[in-house]
Amino acid sequence: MNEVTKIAPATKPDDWASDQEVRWCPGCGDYAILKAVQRTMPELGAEPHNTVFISGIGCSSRFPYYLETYGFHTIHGRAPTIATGVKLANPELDVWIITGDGDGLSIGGNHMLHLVRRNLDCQVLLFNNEIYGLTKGQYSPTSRTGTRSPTSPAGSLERPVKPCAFALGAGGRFVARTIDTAQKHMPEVLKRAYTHKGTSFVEIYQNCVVYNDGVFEQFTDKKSAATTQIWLEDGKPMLFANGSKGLHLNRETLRLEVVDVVDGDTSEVIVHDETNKAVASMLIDMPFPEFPVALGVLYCDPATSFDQAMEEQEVKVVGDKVADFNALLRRGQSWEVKGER
Amino acid sequence: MNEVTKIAPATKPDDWASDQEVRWCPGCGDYAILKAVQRTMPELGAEPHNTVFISGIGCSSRFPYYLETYGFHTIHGRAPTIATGVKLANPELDVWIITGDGDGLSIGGNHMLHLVRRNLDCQVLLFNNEIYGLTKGQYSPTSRTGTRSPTSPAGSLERPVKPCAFALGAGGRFVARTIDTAQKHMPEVLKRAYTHKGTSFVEIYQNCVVYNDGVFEQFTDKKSAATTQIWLEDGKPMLFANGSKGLHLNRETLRLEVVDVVDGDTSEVIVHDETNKAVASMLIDMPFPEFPVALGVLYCDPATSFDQAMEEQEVKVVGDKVADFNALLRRGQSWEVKGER
Amino acid sequence: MATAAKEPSAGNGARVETVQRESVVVRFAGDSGDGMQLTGGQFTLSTALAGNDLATFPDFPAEIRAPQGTMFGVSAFQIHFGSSRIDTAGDQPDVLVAMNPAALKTNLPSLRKGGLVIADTGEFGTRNLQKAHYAANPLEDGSLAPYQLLAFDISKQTLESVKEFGLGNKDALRCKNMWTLGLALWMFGRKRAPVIDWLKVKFGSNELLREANIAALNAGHAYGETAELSGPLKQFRLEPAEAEPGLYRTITGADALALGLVAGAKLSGLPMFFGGYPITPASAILHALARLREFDVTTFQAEDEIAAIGATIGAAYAGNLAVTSSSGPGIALKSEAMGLAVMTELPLVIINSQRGGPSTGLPTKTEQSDLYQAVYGRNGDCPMPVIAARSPSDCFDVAIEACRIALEYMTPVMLLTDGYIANAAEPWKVPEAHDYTPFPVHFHEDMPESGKLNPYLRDPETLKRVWVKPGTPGLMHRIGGIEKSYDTGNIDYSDTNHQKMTDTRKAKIDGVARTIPLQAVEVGNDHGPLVVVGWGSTYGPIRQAVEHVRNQGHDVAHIHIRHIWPMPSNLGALLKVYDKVLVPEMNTGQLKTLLRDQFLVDAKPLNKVSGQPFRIAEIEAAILGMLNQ
Amino acid sequence: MATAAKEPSAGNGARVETVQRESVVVRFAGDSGDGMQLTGGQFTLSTALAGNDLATFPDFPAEIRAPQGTMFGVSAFQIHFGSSRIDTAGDQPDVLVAMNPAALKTNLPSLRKGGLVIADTGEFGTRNLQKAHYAANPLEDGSLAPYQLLAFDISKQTLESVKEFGLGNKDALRCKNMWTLGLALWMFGRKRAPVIDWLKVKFGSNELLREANIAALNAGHAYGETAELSGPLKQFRLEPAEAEPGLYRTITGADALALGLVAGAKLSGLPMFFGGYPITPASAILHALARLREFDVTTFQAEDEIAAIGATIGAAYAGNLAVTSSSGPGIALKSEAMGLAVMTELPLVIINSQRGGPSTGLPTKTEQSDLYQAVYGRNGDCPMPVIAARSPSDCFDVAIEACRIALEYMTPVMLLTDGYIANAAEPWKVPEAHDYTPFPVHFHEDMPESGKLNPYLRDPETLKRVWVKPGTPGLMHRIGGIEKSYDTGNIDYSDTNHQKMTDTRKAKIDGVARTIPLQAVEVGNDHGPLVVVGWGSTYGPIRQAVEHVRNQGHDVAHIHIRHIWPMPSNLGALLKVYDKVLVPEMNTGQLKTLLRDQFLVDAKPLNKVSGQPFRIAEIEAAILGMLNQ
Ligand SMILES: Cc1ncc(C[n+]2csc(CCOP(=O)(O)OP(=O)(O)O)c2C)c(N)n1
Ligand SMILES: Cc1ncc(C[n+]2csc(CCOP(=O)(O)OP(=O)(O)O)c2C)c(N)n1
Ligand code: SF4
Ligand code: SF4
Ligand SMILES: [Mg+2]
Ligand SMILES: [Mg+2]
Repeated sequence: MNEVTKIAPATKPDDWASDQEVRWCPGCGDYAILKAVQRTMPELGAEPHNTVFISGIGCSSRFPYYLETYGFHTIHGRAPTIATGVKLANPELDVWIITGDGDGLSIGGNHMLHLVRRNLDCQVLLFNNEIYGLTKGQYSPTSRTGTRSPTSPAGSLERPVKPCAFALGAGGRFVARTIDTAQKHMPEVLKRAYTHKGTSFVEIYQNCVVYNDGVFEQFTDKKSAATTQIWLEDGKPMLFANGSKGLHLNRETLRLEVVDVVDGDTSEVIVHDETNKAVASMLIDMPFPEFPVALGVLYCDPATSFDQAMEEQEVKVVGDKVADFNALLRRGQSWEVKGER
Repeated sequence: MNEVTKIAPATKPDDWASDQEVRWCPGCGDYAILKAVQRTMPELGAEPHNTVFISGIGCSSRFPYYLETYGFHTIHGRAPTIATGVKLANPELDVWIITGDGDGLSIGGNHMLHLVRRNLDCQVLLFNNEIYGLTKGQYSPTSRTGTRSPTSPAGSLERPVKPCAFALGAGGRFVARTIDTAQKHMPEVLKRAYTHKGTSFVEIYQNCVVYNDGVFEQFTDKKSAATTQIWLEDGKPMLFANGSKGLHLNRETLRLEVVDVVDGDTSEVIVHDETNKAVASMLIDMPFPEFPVALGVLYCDPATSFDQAMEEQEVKVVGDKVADFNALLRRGQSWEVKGER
Repeated sequence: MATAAKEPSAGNGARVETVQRESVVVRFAGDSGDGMQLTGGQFTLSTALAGNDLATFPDFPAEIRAPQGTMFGVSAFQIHFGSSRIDTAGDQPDVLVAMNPAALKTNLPSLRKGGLVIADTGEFGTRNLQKAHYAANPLEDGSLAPYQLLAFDISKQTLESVKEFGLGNKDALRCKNMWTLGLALWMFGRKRAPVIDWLKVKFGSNELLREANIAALNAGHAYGETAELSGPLKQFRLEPAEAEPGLYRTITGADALALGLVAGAKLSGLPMFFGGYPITPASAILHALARLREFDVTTFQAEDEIAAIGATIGAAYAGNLAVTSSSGPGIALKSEAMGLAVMTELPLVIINSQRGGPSTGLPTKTEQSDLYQAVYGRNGDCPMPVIAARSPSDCFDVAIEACRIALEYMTPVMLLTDGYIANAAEPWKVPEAHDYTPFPVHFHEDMPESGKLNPYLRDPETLKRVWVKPGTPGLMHRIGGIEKSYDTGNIDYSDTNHQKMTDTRKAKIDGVARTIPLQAVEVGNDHGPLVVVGWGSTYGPIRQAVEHVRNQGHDVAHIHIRHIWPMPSNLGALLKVYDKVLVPEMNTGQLKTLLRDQFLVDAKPLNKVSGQPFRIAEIEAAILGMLNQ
Repeated sequence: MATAAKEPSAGNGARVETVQRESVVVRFAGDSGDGMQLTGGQFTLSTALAGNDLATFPDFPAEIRAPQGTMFGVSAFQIHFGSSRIDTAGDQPDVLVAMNPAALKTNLPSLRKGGLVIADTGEFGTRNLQKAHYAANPLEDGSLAPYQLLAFDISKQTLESVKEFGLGNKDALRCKNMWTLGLALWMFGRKRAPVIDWLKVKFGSNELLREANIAALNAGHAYGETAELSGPLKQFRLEPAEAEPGLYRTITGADALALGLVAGAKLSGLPMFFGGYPITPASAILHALARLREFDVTTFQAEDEIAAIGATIGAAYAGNLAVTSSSGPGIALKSEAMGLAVMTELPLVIINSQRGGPSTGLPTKTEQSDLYQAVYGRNGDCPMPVIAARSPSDCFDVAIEACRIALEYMTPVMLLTDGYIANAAEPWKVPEAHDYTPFPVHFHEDMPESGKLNPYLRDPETLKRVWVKPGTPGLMHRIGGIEKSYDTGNIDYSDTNHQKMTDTRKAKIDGVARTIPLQAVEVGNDHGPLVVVGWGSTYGPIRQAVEHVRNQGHDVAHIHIRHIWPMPSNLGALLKVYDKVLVPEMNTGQLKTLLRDQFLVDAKPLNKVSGQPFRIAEIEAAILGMLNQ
């Protein structure tokens, strides 16, 4: 559905800002994401009145109120279900789902699984701050083991779920990862997500200044970014640290390793193939800080979207059948009771 | 928790059969699974009174009624949640979860995700018949695209979820696959699942003779099994077709290929490393019939189980604190109102 | 056929008598595999074609296909038909067809003393007798003395009748149900042609099975015709029932509901979106609609009930006539989302096909115990209209009414039906689309002067809010489950606003009473010593019971409530003029609570919670008991 | 302090007057970041230590930390204290401390005419005035004429008081709340020592902040002491309130509930399993229990509310005292699983901390609108006891009672509290464990003669079924949500059995009425022209209102119901002897429905659904209005 129009954008970022006061905590990473989205929408050639933002419940899920589009702030964890109904009822609409690590992966995990599996044509932006913000800081399914919070005073015990790994396991066809402060990269990722037909799953590392400040610092910190982040590009060797390091697949152990790139020789470095799911799962599973954090489009292998398949089947099934309602009522064996009885 | 006792089994298969009439359709694959479980329990050295089978709703979920153990036939999709409470309340119990493709992956997908992520020490047997049996044959999340059923008269549109891929994406530490009729292999898989500490996720292909008869025939058929199935063994090269074929990883494309094994030379064939997640996901994703169906223990990489972590933290936190209730009531600042006022 | 003469239990040349009857109840019972539901269905059709009024009650096991010969594997189909008005499937069968011992064992208790048992001796071997926990063969030990018995080897008869086709024994025996149907058709003087037509369609290209089944049908019929039986085998003659002229068909509640929803969509001019998740006994509606795409119906099988209602809420938001359907446990799961629909004031039809509860309960049995849940089962002050269907054909009209209310008031509406209605069939005078007044929908598209749309802009009459479809230029707005300002639609936690919105939500739903019909009295006077008040599928037995006691000279009335919430505006006044109010329900007294709360009338409950419909006699007894107090 | 003399608004040498008061209402209001909740909390403690009775009402925004100076970011804390019995946080503040324009704007409406406003002029700059939508500065434009105004630069005062510590401006200003608290302590003649102790603990090693805050506190106090202010600044003197001798502490409802549950576990001798999922305002209970592991408490944060109740059902099955907790939307999600607990007859305590609804509603506001859901919100006939807490400290006793009923009857029990009770604090006479009778649990372990355990083996008295822990040798059995045989516990769909089990489930819960106290009359006579019937957190305002009208000579009584379902056996008879029944509720009339249905009394509703507690005056007016009808 979504092609990025090449022509000059018809809207300006301000056209995408609603008149509502933004109510996030000062310094919250959500502001940066809001800014990036408002900046990107015009470049996508999207139209406010044909755009619907659907969210669940959480700080992140307040997002739709601040956009001058159609918006539905639904209930906790259920945004994917409402989005499914909206898109099936009107495939012409651009549907965006805004969710958090709790909304999308705790209470909403099942709907996320089936949304991704069905490959409904929409964009999912999952704001991962590894915490329940709105309810005042309890640990979430993405919180690292040992996270201390009101509900885990001695540290959380569970191992966190990796949103992108989950999306892959669910059969996702587009999986990407970015950072709230990556104002240069995020728009690129958003564009890819928008143009991808099907469910585009985008995890955004988002800093909660109040309850989880700095959890991502180690790799989001701009100073060390070169060595702590690896931005993937399809068809390009997996290089980072300004090309001085790369990712290599050990042919014996069949596992990734970091190798030094000596005077530009990247022969040992694997090339990013967006359609290789197994490698994508390796990239997602890379432990930090032994490995850099993989960012950008990790996996993209388009397939028919649910709404498109539905439309196509509709055409096929209905064909030139005429919808004769009175005939329908009379289907099957019936009998006449004569007047003169 | 679970070590398989080497000593002569203290129970016989019959000790594990309840007095209830089995009510599945004649010829249902569930009978075979029931038989295999009843045959295996004695060999595990398990005790009926320390064993709890917990299920959701579905034909498969009737399973607990037929076992002479503690059993809880709960509600649709929620077995993992009840199991979590049972195990945390009494870690001494052997907890088994019986579920179906609808119960465990449609309505119950979120609980399955979190059960597996938390790595609760239990065994999950997911009876996958790619259909909703009990409700009379609607397609399920594992049904292949195009499946015709009462709710998909023109064929289902969604791409199926692969239970094992889902379990891996959820962070599962033990993922295995077997077949209802594999009476030789299934007990082996069940033993591995039982001895694995943590959530052991076992998918069992199960034939629904009434609503989905023969969906697995192509690869379950004993006659062609040698070429259509590959049973994996840790540390062994991935061979099938009686050793005449094997799986090879193309170092260029980084994808699997089937290679012929010429006079026993398996150098090109990769060796199964149960701890290699990425390879496991490749095995799960292998398309049939181009590739054989991977069976046995596909992935096993133990980690602390949720219940164990809980117990350990408990000890650490409580330490030698004394539980003085009256002191608890008086915590914080308080004041005395004197009698003589 | 020659074979008939050889039939052992036949004999001494007496001619079969024919008896005139006003109504008869027949029950077919056999193994899940014996095809009793098909037999019943076809017998129903032939009965309808013969012009009798009728009501049916399919009663099948929870198990998909239980092991052969077991008691829990017995499947039964009961039909009550006659030359006068028929409202129920009948308290007690006059004729019981028992295809095996288990069927006899489980169904005999309901048979009228003196009733006729037709049994297939071929199935009464030791093995089957054991499975039915019979020590001795009941066909021989005289234990059936209180009844008339016609026992002979139907299996053998069937095998011989299809011998020529050389079917395997298993397939050949599968024709037993057609043989039996043939005999039944003969007993009631029915034509075989329509059944034969149906068999031709059913087996289509499979000539062998088609011809074999037809042969069996004919053989069964001929058996009655020619076998000169002494004793119990009678032929019954029933006059056709009086009926309004017109075109008729038989219909089940599930099918009528599906058609009614399509009608609702047609009358509103909207496409329909139906989101469901399979559950007994609600699935049939989803199945029926999945085949009606050409009527602009989209069906969506969701991952669970929450997703099902979530998707319908989304579809409603996008401008469709949105419908979701389940039964008790699934409705419970939807309750949080219903609150969202109430809060965002989106139109939605929520269907509950009630079954035995609580929890998983008795999935294949019928009950009315979800009324509390429908009216009160949500968090917060969360008013929602609730209406209930009384019979299979009534489902059609009730579905249309549910769509009308949802769209005219921008509100979710709960439609209650139950397992009995869903599966039961009755004759239905097929309406025409133009018999119903359309209720076209207007989507809001005009630009507000302010330039800012208030999504809670209301119709001063109905208080319904505007419905703005996403995609409408210039009217972008945000809605959600958090309380919103009455004046702007923005988030508003202020006390005055919450009070105002709460009052408005209540006033809007209370106002629905202005567009629903006043409550009528079904039977009897609009005042008197006793009124029996019912709702839903108790309609039949209540009506019959009331008519019986009226025929005995008692001034008793019957009021049947379709609009459970809000209630008709005249209902309170109406009830107060009766001395006593009796409320029979298949629950522990739920409508009773509403009546007492709303009207402070001393409504007395009559409760039956057994998974089985009321018998006329049970209600009759309660009425007489109450009159004599 | 020298500074005081320089203080502009200080002056003409008049000595500050001291007034005697029986009770005073003070409201602290400021930015979310101003620490008003801490100020209020400490002021509450000093008030308690001074021997006054009190009630508090923290009123904070939904936003975590809204942008500075905004109106929706205002956080307030109200305390009502006095020398006589205090039941509510007070209708109207006598003193309003407004730390910025937004705080003044949003809180002024509730201030008593003639009340005192203390405002920090330092925050009334243009920027902040705009954020509060003030055209002109209210401190200067005379718009506060109807009130007494004390406006001076608290910010400046604070900065000077902590100058010596060389804090950054931001940190220095953070001490404002302590400066203000110091002034407040002086106004009411309170000791600073306990607050200083608390500051020492709070800032511990951080000497700088600790000393700065103490200095600010002292400065504020000294300001009152020394500043010779004309006009409004008064010192209030309140006598200590009468109180039973004993040890007291202040406690919030959430903490009292947590402690009550621990007590319940102790009295039953069972370990506690608490499964929850965060939700406002229920989370506080989970937070409190998560820190009490040494009391054999296991807390589990589940993935959602369904998993939370699922896990507690599992823990109950395994032999724990199982508790789950949520608020409206989460309780809605639990309703299907509640049915399973009812069907399997497992003990469970389900806590609902009610908030404004429907749907997401007003998460941080209080309401009583989940009573319908508690009593009726499940599929099938699904009876469950429901009890409600009336005040913060009452939560302790109610929690114990909920545990007792759950265990003595093997049933889930719903405990209703609300957002007001959860956050409000009041003095509590600390009990001793031995003040309560234990209710030890007996797990069934004896082998049945038959060799087959019937899990539905019942106590003939209470009808509770046996509780058999998995792990018990020889008693292996299966339970589930499908209807089971009364006699064997095996699956049983038969009509007679379902009727019997339905009747038994109902009889068991009805029977709970035999072990609960008879309904007492709180205030007034056990008969008369009018009784006001309430439940839950309306206790305070109802009681006060009734006492007010009684003081005016009206014979009005107050009945407050703890046991919502089943109700005390004498309640019906009790209500019938009053001429009129008034039922104030923070919903649209839910208890009213129960009373009318159960007792056919003409209970008249008084409903307030604004997210705010009732004011005494509102109920008083309604009583007088009803008396004059
Ligand atoms: C049914 C239901 N359960 C629980 C809640 C309480 N709740 C609101 S938001 C939230 C979690 C938010 O976490 P996340 O999705 O990560 O969003 P964030 O605030 O971190 O952006 C919870 C538990 C709710 N509103 N509804
Ligand atoms: C809440 C709820 N929703 C729906 C159902 C109806 N239902 C029972 S079993 C089932 C699906 C069973 O499929 P599966 O889990 O694959 O089990 P199978 O019968 O195939 O073994 C459904 C939808 C139910 N019992 N409860
Ligand atoms: S709590 Fe955290 S996530 Fe929520 S608004 Fe504040 S900073 Fe952002
Ligand atoms: S329906 Fe299918 S799965 Fe269910 S019992 Fe019958 S054969 Fe087995
Ligand atoms: Mg979060
Ligand atoms: Mg299945």
